[in-house]
Amino acid sequence: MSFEMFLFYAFAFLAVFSAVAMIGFVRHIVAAAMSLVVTMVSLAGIYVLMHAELIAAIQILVYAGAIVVLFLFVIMLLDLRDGGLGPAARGQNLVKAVGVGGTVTIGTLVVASVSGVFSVNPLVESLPEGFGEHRALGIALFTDYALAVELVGLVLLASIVGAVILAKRKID
Amino acid sequence: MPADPQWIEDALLRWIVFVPLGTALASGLLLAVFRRTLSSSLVVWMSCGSVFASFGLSSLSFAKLVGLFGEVPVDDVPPRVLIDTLYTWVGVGVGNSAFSADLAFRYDALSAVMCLVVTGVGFLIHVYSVGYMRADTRDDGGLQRFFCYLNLFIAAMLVLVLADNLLLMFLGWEGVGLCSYLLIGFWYGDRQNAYAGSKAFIVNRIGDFGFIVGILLLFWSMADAGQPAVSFRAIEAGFGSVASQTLALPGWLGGGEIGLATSIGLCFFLGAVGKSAQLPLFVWLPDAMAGPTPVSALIHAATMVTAGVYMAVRLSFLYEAAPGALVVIAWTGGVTAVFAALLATAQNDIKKVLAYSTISQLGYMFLAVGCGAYAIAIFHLVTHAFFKALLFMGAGAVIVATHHEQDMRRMGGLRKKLKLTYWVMVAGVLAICGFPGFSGFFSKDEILTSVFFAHELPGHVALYWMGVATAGLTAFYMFRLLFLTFHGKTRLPRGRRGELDDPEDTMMWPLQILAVLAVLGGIIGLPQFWGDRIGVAESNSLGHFLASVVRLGEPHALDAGVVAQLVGGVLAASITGFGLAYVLYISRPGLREKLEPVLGVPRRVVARRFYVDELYDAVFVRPLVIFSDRVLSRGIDAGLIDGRLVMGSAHAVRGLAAHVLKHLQSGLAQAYLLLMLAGTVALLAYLVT
Amino acid sequence: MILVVAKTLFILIVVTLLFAPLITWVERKQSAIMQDRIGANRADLAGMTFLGLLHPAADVIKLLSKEDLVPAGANRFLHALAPILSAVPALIAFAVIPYGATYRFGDTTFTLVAADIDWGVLYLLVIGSLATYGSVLAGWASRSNWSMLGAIRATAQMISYEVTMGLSIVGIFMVFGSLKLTDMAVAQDTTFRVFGFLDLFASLPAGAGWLNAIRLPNWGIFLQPLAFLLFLTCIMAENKRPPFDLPEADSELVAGYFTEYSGMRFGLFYMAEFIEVVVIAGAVAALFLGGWAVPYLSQETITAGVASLFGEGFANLVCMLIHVGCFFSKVVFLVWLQMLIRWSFPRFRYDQLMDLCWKVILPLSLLNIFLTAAGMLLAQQIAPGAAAS
Amino acid sequence: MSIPIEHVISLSALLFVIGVVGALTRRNLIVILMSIELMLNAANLALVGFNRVWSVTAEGAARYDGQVFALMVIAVAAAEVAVGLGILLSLIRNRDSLNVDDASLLRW
Repeated sequence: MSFEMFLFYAFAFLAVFSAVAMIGFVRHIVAAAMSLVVTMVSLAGIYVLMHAELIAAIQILVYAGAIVVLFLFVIMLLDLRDGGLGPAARGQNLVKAVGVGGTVTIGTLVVASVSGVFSVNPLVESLPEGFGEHRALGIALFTDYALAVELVGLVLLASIVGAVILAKRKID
Repeated sequence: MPADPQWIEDALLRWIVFVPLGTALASGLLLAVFRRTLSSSLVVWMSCGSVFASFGLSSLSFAKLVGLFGEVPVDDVPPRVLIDTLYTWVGVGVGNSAFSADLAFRYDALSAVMCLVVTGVGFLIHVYSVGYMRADTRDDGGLQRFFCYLNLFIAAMLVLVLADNLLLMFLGWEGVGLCSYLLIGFWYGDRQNAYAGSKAFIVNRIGDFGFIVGILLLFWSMADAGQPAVSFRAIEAGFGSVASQTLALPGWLGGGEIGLATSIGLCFFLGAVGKSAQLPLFVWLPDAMAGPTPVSALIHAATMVTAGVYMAVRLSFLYEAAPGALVVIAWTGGVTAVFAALLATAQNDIKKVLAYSTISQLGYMFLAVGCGAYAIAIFHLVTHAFFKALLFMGAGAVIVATHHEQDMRRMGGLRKKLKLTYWVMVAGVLAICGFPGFSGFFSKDEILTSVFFAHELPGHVALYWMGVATAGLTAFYMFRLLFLTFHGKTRLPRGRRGELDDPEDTMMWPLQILAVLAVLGGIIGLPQFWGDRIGVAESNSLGHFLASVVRLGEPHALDAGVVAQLVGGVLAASITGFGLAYVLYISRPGLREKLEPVLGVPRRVVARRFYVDELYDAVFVRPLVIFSDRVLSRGIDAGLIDGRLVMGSAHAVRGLAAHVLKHLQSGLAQAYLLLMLAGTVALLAYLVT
Repeated sequence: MILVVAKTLFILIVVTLLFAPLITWVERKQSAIMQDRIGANRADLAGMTFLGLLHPAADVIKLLSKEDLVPAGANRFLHALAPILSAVPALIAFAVIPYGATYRFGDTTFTLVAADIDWGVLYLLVIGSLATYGSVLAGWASRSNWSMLGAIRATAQMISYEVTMGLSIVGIFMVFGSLKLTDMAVAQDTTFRVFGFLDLFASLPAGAGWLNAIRLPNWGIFLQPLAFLLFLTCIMAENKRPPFDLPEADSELVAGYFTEYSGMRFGLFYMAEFIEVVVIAGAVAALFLGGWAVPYLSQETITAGVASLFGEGFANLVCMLIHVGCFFSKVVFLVWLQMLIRWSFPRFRYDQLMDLCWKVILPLSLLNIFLTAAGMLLAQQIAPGAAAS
Repeated sequence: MSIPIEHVISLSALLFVIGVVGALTRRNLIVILMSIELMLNAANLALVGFNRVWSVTAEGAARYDGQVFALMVIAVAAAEVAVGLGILLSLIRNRDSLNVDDASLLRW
């Protein structure tokens, strides 16, 4: 096992572990949020392994640095002293059902990977110079995907307006 | 036909139309969009000024047309046509099938005459309207609206007469119809007025239907012959190739074939019948008197109703190829003339008398068209515009002076009070009755002469005598009107007898100008015969002028005997009519009561307009209303569409929602999430397999 | 590998062991001077105060020897984690800041930066965003109202200023065309003609050629003066130092989010703050003040000049020393500047703080981006290849 | 030696399923939002992974469809959190509860 593979499995383990912790067994919602951060940072590590450095940076900057902090801010604003997780999950059958569903999904994937669906296009070992770096990705963003960027800007603007209106105590 | 005309581009033409249109739009948009009104004096100045400017521009163009600006005299060059192409209005197709219609104005002799009449008489009526609307006691506040409509009408009428192609002409045609509708129902607060407006519009639609069919038929046959065109120039050039074609008549019309030109001509004539209130579509015009009197003068006497005549003359080349259509036109005109004159004798409303008189005179014009005497039709159109506008406005002056009394039975003896009005009315009456030397004398005389000599027309003798009878009837009802209104003792209600006087100057001076025109207007078309008698070298100048557009008939071989016979006949009829009126209404009023039992039934029939309205009501209106109400509205709309389709589908959806779908709507976000997931899985499964 | 470790260690030692304690001393002395008192003169060793230099040492001893209290009901794990989460970002942030150029000694070449990554500026922002967690968790885990209020304030303040901080330096990326800090430093090692922009409009008239001789270092502060002001404000607010110290406002919240900390955990927060002061100074120096660059003396000039006398290897060494010295003197200046600001301005009110961020800095940053873009576009249109000003 | 794409996708699927389970079983609105974030992350991972597979065009030029898509997802996630937390705040304000089942007024 190469160092790269080792790192991947380490990050993958961390990500899955903390994801399960988040929905499963932490007792406090802040801990859940921190678990989510660990997942995000692990994923960022995997992105770096996959030569997507800009995505990794933005993953941390946006997810860990802004989104989860926003969660924490709201949690603290609401002052959820008692752990904030509310009544225990209802409908254990649902858990089982979805658990079965998940297993089936993964099983399918495993079968698919064994059957070679994913090896249609083998991994390219020699990547172009500067693959995944900000410059190349930036050029792609502002040439081929300029419209998408504009649209995402519009979505963000709409969400800002929506959030402001929702958060206002009284609409005047 | 004269030689090919010389086409001259002239960008000035568009402003003839645009100046009044702009004024109308300016105040109209302000009114409609911003609910603001300009001050009334500003509106008055703007609208009168714009029409006057339009008149000035028309005169200028006229001067250019006849070459007054130091150019080569008109005799030495082919006749000129000014043309102003704004842009390509409609452009479709490529190659052989390409067809385009320009938004273009054309100013030839015919347009020039119409244009000058419309803007000139229109300007006088505008000025008159200022006084009339000011004296109007109805507190409507609609002065701005009124002048907006009036200007819009002028613009639409100018589009009609200046149009270079059928489509644009149709635009103007519909535009004047719209303005007519708006102005008839101007005092829409009164239900009857609004109803009259609708009636005018609907009856006109019948005619417009014919017009549209005519346009399509013409275009279709021309396109079939490989010459798709709508401009008059192109139609005239290419019509010869299709003129001889025939159309198969459908079986229920007895089969057989009808000439294409005839059928097209009849379709167009149907439009003219509607617009010019000929039999059988005349019923709207008497009701149109519900509008303000200046409107009656401008639209329903002087200009719009003559659009049918104008159109027929404009398409004279088409009618030349369709003698069958000309027969129909002539007979329609003749019958209408005598019929309407008959009806006019029994009317008591001063404006309705004039309305029927208008119908009758329009009948004369169509009679002239039917004889192929197009220039004479236009000549009568012009003189009629002068004296009928004069008469209407005089009647309006009377109405204003008597505080909106329109029933002649309650007038009388106004001669002493309304001196000026009386004299201008006398001028108008003499002109319409064809008093020798007055304008009507020449034009009517020319028409009857043409009919007399129209040997190719079946029954032209009968038509001639109908014309003579109409002249007699005209003299009768016009003098009846004059006597009932101005002579005898006053029959006004006591309360209104007080300060009776001529209306204000702004109303009177247009009347005086028109009186002069009514008296002297005949000069422009002075017939050759009379010209020779009084030593005028080049008489019938209007005819010569129009010769560039329409065919002038061969000069009739007139000698003094024939003329004496013709003139004598008309004069005798007129004098008979005058005498009858004098006897019945001045010298022996008592005779009327005695005649009452004798003439009871015919008189009542005439007074009720031969029950034409009732007939239409029973034959067309009521069955249609009943059918619409019972079958279409209650049965199909309310029952089938509303009840079954609309409400039924709504009920079905509601039932489905209430009993089935609502269980999906649990209000629990996670249930929705689960459904979404299931849907996604299903979609994925479908995509994978 | 060894080089990397050496460079890292060098930075860590210089920053943590040299600068941070020194700054506490400087701060005390400077505040004392500014407040017209003596200050930092009590700790003595056999009567000798060494200008108060013994105070940092005394502080360290005190912190190490104090009892480490954890409030009742606090989340012990997070309580212990928070100071570490606070200090680590501050420590690792310096990794991308170059404190020297690239030098060649015989066959080995090395660059004086711990990690020369391609997206260095982004790295700084990433680290800045992660630094939030220390304050947030500290406030949360302490189970104290003061801490909680401080943490809430810290969260909102840091998220807000992160956004504007990122936007305020976009102009710098645009001008230098890179996110890499070493590239930027090299680019700043040159000069530009102050009146060069005149070329865009017309050629200089004869006799005005002396204008071309007026040159300025190609530093961010000269190219992007507005960005400099905005960035300095934002990054200081991000560090929660006065006058932006709302989260720890001692007159309102005792000590804000670290009220419930004592001993070495408190010391970590304290140290993190001072390290951040140095990091800020380093980042601002690298972005705006030319990093290691000596004004008007480019690396080639120095190397060539010294090499002509003493040989190339020695020249590189001298050059390296000069550069490192230059960089750290800039850092010291900026640290001093931050001190000056800290003791000169009164604390903001919270609404003023937010207003400043969203209503002043954000629009100005956007304006700066727009103006920079317009200027660069103009320069490209008129004189392709000319440097933007 | 690169990471096999099968493993990346499996990890992505696993994380996604964990997110689904969280979103379906927890009643706390904040946790549900976090689970949704987790699902988005899982999708991002798959996108970046596939981008690694199809990283060059036939001509040998780099292509970034997956990474760009991932960036868009990140941006949309930020928007979603802003609105989601706004909704959460107003839910607290109106219902004094973070339990999604308490916000079930909108039903038949």
